[in-house]
Amino acid sequence: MTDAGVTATLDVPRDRSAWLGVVARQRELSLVAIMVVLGALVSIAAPQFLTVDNISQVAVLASIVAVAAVGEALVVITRNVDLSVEAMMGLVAYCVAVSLENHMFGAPGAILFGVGIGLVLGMINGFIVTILRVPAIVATLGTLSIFRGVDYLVAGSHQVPRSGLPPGFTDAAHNDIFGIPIFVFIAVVVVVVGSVLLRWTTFGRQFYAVGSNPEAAAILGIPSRLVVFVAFALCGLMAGIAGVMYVIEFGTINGTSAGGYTLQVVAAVVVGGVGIFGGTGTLAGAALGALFLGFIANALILIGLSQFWLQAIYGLVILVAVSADAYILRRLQRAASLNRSR
Amino acid sequence: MKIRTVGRGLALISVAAVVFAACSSSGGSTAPSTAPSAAASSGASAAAGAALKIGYLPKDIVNQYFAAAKTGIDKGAKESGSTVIQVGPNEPKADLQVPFIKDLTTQKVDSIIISADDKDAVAPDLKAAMAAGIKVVGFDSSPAVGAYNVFVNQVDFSGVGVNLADWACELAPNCTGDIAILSAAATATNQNAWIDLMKKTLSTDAKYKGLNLVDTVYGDDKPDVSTTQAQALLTKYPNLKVIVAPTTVGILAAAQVVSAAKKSDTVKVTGLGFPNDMKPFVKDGTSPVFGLWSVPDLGYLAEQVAAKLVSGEIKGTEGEQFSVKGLNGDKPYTIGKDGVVVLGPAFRFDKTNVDNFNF
Amino acid sequence: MTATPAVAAPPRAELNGISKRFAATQALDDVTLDLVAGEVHALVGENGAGKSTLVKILAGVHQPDSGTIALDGQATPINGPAHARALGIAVVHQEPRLFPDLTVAENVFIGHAPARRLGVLDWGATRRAAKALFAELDVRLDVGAPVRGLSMADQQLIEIAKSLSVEARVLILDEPTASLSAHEVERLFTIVRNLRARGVAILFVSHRLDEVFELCDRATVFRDGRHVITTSTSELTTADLVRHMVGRSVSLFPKVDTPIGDVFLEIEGLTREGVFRDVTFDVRHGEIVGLAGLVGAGRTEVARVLFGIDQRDAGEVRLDGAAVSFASPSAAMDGGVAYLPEDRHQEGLVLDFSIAQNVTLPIMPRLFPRFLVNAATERAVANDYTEQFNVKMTGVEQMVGALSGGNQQKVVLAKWLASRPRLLILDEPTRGIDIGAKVEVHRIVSELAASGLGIILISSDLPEVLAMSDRIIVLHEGRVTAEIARADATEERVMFAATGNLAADPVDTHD
Amino acid sequence: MSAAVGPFTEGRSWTRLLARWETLLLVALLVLIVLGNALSPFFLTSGNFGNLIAALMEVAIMALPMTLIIIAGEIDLSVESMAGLSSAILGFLWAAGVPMEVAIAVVLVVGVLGGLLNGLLVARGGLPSLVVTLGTLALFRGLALIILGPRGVSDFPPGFTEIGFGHVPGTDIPWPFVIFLALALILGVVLHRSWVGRQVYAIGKNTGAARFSGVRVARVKIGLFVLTGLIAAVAGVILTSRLSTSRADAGQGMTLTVVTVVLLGGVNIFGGSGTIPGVVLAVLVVAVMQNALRLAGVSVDVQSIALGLLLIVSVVIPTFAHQAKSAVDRVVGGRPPPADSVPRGERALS
Repeated sequence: MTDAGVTATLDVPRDRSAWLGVVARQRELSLVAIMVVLGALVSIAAPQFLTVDNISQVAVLASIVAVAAVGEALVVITRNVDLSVEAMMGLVAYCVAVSLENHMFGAPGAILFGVGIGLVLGMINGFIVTILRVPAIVATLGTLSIFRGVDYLVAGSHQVPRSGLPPGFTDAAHNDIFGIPIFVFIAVVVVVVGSVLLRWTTFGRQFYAVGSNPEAAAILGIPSRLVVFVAFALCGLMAGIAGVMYVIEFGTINGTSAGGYTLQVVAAVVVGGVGIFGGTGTLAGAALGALFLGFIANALILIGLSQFWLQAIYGLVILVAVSADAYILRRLQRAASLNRSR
Repeated sequence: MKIRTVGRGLALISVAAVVFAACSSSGGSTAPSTAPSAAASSGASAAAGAALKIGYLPKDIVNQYFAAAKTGIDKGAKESGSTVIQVGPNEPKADLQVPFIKDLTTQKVDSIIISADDKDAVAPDLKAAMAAGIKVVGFDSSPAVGAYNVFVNQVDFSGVGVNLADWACELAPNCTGDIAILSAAATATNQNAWIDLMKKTLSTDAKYKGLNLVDTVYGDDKPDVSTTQAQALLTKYPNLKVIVAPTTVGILAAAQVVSAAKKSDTVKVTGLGFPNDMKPFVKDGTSPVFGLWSVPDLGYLAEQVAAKLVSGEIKGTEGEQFSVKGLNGDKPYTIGKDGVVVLGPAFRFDKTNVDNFNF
Repeated sequence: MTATPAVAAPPRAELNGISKRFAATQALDDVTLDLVAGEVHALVGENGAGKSTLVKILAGVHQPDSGTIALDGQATPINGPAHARALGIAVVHQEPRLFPDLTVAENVFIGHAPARRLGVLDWGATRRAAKALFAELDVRLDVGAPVRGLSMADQQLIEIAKSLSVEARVLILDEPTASLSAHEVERLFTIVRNLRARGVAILFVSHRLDEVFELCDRATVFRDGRHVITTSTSELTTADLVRHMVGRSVSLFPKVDTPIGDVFLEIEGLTREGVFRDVTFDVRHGEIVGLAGLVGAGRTEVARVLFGIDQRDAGEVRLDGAAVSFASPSAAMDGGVAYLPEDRHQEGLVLDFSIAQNVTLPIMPRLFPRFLVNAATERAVANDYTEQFNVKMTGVEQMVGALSGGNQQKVVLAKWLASRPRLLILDEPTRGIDIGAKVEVHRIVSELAASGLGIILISSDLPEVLAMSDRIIVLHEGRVTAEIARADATEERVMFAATGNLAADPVDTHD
Repeated sequence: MSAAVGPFTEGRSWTRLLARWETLLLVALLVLIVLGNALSPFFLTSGNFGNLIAALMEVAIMALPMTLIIIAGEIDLSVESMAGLSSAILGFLWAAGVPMEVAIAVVLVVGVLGGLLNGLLVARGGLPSLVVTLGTLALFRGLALIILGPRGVSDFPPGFTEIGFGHVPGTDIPWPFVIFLALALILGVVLHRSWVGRQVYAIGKNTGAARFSGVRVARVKIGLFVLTGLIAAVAGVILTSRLSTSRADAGQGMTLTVVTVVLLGGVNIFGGSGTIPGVVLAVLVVAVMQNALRLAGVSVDVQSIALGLLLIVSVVIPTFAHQAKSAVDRVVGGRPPPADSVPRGERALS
C-alpha cells in the first residue's frame, strides 16, 4: 500500500504535484533520506554517531518500539487506536521476568508465556471494542489503567534483578546473526511477515478496506468486527513480543516497567505515516518511525544537547509529520480536481 | 528474603489470575502484595485502638528500596508492639503523595514515617498532621524543616558527596580521566544534594584535580531510561573512566550496560546500590567499589524514633540523646540541628564484604 | 466470458408485484420489471418515482415488503449485497462506493483478486487484469494509483470495470452518465453495447431521454412508485415518454403570478476552476429563477459559491449593486442569503436537536443578543414559522429526527425564513418527499416569492422547475446553455439544453 | 454513549429524568458514600471532605473545558503538559525575582497561546486533534523541562500558597474547590444556557449542518482550545500553590484522569452529548471512590483497576441501552436508526 497520497489519472500534466506524489507515496524513502542527512550532519558534530556500536545500540533499542509500533499500526489502519500498549508490555515483562526468576519455565517457555499473555490482553481489548461496542480510545484508555493496575498488583514492590534471570537469556539482545543484532533481526522479521500478510492476503487487504471505507466494506460483506478484533489481538501479540524484548534488554523489571511507551509507539506510528483515520500506511513505515525517533534521541545526547530537549523535539516531530501529510494530501487533491476540468 | 518469597508467591498466583481470570478486580483483595499489612492493620487498628498505630508513607510503593526499609520498620514494630499501615502512590510524584498524608491524619495514626518526594510539597499537610498531635518522622528524604519532629538521615549528606568523589578517584586509573554522573529523576532532591556536594568536593580538594566531570545525565530511576543514558555516555565519551550513579536503579543499569558492552576493564561503575544487585558486577570487576547504608536498619531506626516520640521518651529537640540496641554499636544517638539523626556512615562494599549482606 | 446468448430462455431477472414502504412514503407499489439477456432495458421516471429503490432491491440492499424476484425462471430471494453479487448481479451506483486509499486495480478486484496457491494475492495478475479491463473500456487509468482524488467520472468507470471483472449476468447502471462528459458517455455506450452483444442483461436507469432512445431496446416508466408502461423504445417518441413520466393526476402547485421587482442580485462571469465557468444571470425581487441541468452540471456548486462555502476563482456577484464576496456561510447570511442545501440530513438539520433548536440555530446571535438563550422566545419564534408552514409535529420540543421527510424539509425552510433572507437558494427542496408535502412546499415557496423574496430554485424535477420558475437558467457541464422565459419553457427545451444541445429546435409537443 | 444530551434536547418528563446518566451518577455517588462509611469509620469524619476533593482539584478544573472540547467532537491531550509548563514558568519567574502577580499573568498568557496553537492546527489546519495534542503534550512538557530543568522552585510567598492549600474560613472547603464550583457554574451556563453552548452541541452532532447554519465552526473550536489552554494554566498555578513547589514534571499523567472523568460524566467521546452537571458528579464519584478506597487501606493498584472498569462500564451501559432503544424504535417504525448506532469501534476517532 502507498501512503495517503493521491496520483491523478495518467493524463495529468506532470506538474509540481508530481514530486509531491512521489514523496507522499514513498514515506519510507523520505524517512530514510531524512535519517541519512541527519546522520551525516550529526556525525560532523559527533563522530562517534556513525560508529557500528552506536548505530547497533540505537537500532536495538528502537526495535523494541518498532515491534510494538507494528502492532499499533495494524490497529490504526482499521481506524482504531490502542492506548494500552505500554501496560500490556509492562505486564508481560513482569510476568516473564518473575516466571524465569522462579524457574517456572525455561527461556523458551517463558517467552511463549509472555507472548501468550500479550495475545490474551489484546483479545480483551478486541472483545471490549467489537463485542461491547466501546469506542477504541475509551476502551484502551480503560484497559491502560486496568492492565497497569494488575501489573502493580502482581509485582508489588518486588523487583526482578537482572541477576535473577538465567544468564545468557539477557545477553540475547547483544548477540547477532551475521552482524545484525538479533533484536533488529526480530523487528525485521515481524515487519516482513506482517507486511506480507497485509499485502498479499485477502484478509490482510480487508484491514485497509475496513479502515478506508467502513460502509463500502459492509456492503461488500467484509466482516469488519472480526477484522478489528484480530487487529487488536495482534497488537497485543506484538506488545507481548516487545515486552519480552524489554526484559531481555533491560533485565531489571518491576511494576512500572515500560511506563511511557505508548507515547513513543503512537508517535512512531504517526511519524511513520500511518493515517490516524485509517486505511493508509505501512508497517515498514511505522517501524522506520520508531527508528527515526530513536535516532533523534541518540543524536541529541551525542551533540551535547541536554536531554530536556528530547520531549520538545519529539513533540515538534509529531506536529511536523502530521502537518506535512495533510499539506501534501491537500495539494494533490487540488491538483486532481483541477485536472478534472476539461 | 522472606518478604521476597512471599512477594513471588503472590506474584505467581496473580500472574495465573491475570492469564486465566483476565482482569477481574477481585484478584485485588486476594493479592495485596503491595501493602501486605494495609487492609488487615487498618481494620485491626480500628478495633484495637490501644496499639500504637504508625503510618508508613514511602515515595512510592513499587521501589524495592522502600520495601527493604519496611522490613526494618516491621522488625521495630514487632518489638514496640505497634501496627504499621503502608500507604503510597505507584509513582514517585509529589502531588500523588500528598493525599495519603491527609488520609493518615484523618485516620488519627499516632505517627507518620515518611520519605518526602518533595520537601515543600508535603510540608503543609505534615504540619497539619503535627498540629493534630501526630508525630512525624522523616527518613531517607527529608520534608522541609519544621514539617517533622525528627528526620532520620541515612547518612551525613556531605559524607556521601565525599564518598562518591573518593570511590571515583579510586577507580579512575591514578585518579585521572573523564567521569560522568548518572542520576535519578532530574528533580530528585537527595541525588541533587549529593551531586552538588560531590561537585564541590571535586572542585575544592586538589586531590581530585585529575578527575574531569564531563556530564550529568538523568535516568528518571527507570531501568530503560537509565540504560539508554548509560549507553549514550559510553558512546559519547570514548575515554570515559568512571560512571558515578548515586541511585540504586542507575548504578545497576550502568553496570549492566558496561559489562554487556565488554568494557568492564576500561570503564568502572560506582555509586549507591544494593549489594544483592551489584554482587555479580563486583565479581566481574565492573563495579569493584560502591556504597550504601543498611536500608533495613534505616527503617528500624525510624520506627524506634517514632515509638519514642509517641511514648514521650524523646521530644525531638536538639541535643537529646537516645540509644537503639543493635544500632550505632549500641552507642547513643544524638539529635542534631533541625532534629536530624544520622544513622551512620555509608557502608563501603567491595569483593571482601559484599557477600555478607543480603538486601 | 462464456455467457451463451439465451434468447428463448426465461428472462434473466423478473420482478413481480414488488412493493416497498419507508416510514412515511410508499416508495414502490406493486411494480413489475423483466430483464432479458442481450437487451438494454431503460428505467425512467422523475425523482422519487422509485427507480433507485428498485435498484437497491435488485442489489440486495433492501428487501421488498412483498413481491417475488425470479432469476432465469427460478424464484430467488436476494438476501444481501454479497448474495446479489454471487448471483451475478452487478450494480454501478450513481455515487461510486470505492475504497479511496486502495489502488484502482485493487478496487476493481476487491473480494475476488487473483491469487496464487495458499491464497497469496497475485498483484501482477491483478494489475494486468485491471489494465486489460480498462484497455477494453478504452480508459487510461494508472491502475497503481489510489482512488482518492480521482474524478467522479474515473470512479464511475472503475465501478463499471468492477462489474466487468465479476462477469456480471445482470448489470445495473444507476444514472451512470450523470457526471460523465459527452466523450466519456460515448465511450460508455460502446462498452454497454458490446456487453449486450455478449448476452448480459442490462438495466439502464437515466434521466437523459436522448440516451434512452440512443441506447435502449425497451423502456419502463415509473411514476410515484407505480409502474406506468413498458414498451419498445422504437414505439415511443420523446414526447410520449415525457408524458408518461410527468402526466400525473396530482397537479403541482403553480407559482402565483406576482409583480416582479427590480434586479437585486447580479452574477457575472462567475467561475470556479474545474467546476463551472463563466456563469452569468440575475435575480429580481419576487422572482423565482429555476436552475436546471443534469446532476453534476454545476448547479449546486454555483449555489455553494453564492453562500460562501466555496470560493470563486473569477467573476463578480453584486447584491443591490454592491459587489460582495462571502468568505463563509455566516458572512453570506449577514448579507441576506439563505441556502437550503441538497442533503437534508448531512447539511440541513441536526437530527437530534429539537425543532425549536434547529429553527433558531442560524439566528441565535441575533435572537439572543444578551448571550443567554431564552427558551420562551425560542419556542415562540419556532412556533411562528412552523405553524406558518403547518409542520405536523407534537410540538416544537420534538426531535427533528422523528419527523417525516416532508416535515423535516418544512423545518429547514422555517429555519431559513427565520433568518429573514433577501435571497433564498433552494437546492432540490422536494427531493424524496411525498407528493402532498411537495405541493405544500411549492405553495410556501411561491408565497415567499410573492412576499418579494428573490428565489433560486435548483431541481432535477423538471415539472417542478417549469411550474415554479419565472425564468429557467439551464446549465450543462458547468456552462449556461440556455436562459428560457416562463412563457416558452417546455420540458423538451430544457432537456435539450441540459444535455448540451441548443435549445433552439423545440420538438412538437402538441397533444 | 450517554443518555444525557443536555437539558435542551431532553424532554422534561420525570421518567426521562430517571433515565438520565446524571441520575445514575447521583445514585452511584450515594452508594459510594454509604460504602465508604461502612469501609472506614473515618470516612464521614469532619475534615475528610476537604481531603477527599483536594487531591483531585486540578483534574476537576481541567475536566470542565475538556467537557466542552469533547462535546464539540475534538479532544485535548496536552492539558497536563500545559499545567506543567505553567508551573515551571511560574517557578522560573518567581526565582528570577518577578513579582507573583506578573508571573501569574504571564503564565495565563502562555496558556492562551498554547491553546491557540492547538486550536489553529486543528481548526484551520484541519489536523486530527488527537495527534496534534499528542504532539503538544510532548512539546509543552519539553518546554517545561527546558525552562526549569532539574531544579524545583519553592519558597513561594505564604499568600500564594494559600490559594491552593487554604480553606474557606470556618469550613474545611479548600479554595480550589470554590474555584472549581465557580468555573463549573460559568461553563455550565455557557454550555447549557447560552447560544454559544448550543453551537458547541450543534458542531458536535453535525458539523456540516452547523456550518451550513452559519455557525463559525473554526472560530468556536479555536475558542474552546484557547479556553482549555487557559484553564490548564490556571490548574498549573493551583497545583504549584497547593504543593508550594514548582517542578517541570508537575501534573504528569493527569490527562488520563481528566479524560476518564469527563467520559464517566456521560460525555460522548465522538461529541454531541454530555453535560457539565454530569461531569461535576463524575468528579465527586471518582474523588469519593479514591478516598474511600484509600481510607479502607486498599492499595492504589486496585484503585486504578477500579477506575478503568468504571470507565468502560460507563460506556457499555448507555451503548446497550441506546441500542435496545433504537431497536425498539425500528420495530415501532417511524424514526430511522440514528447514525451512531454503528459499532463505535469501527468509527473514526474525533
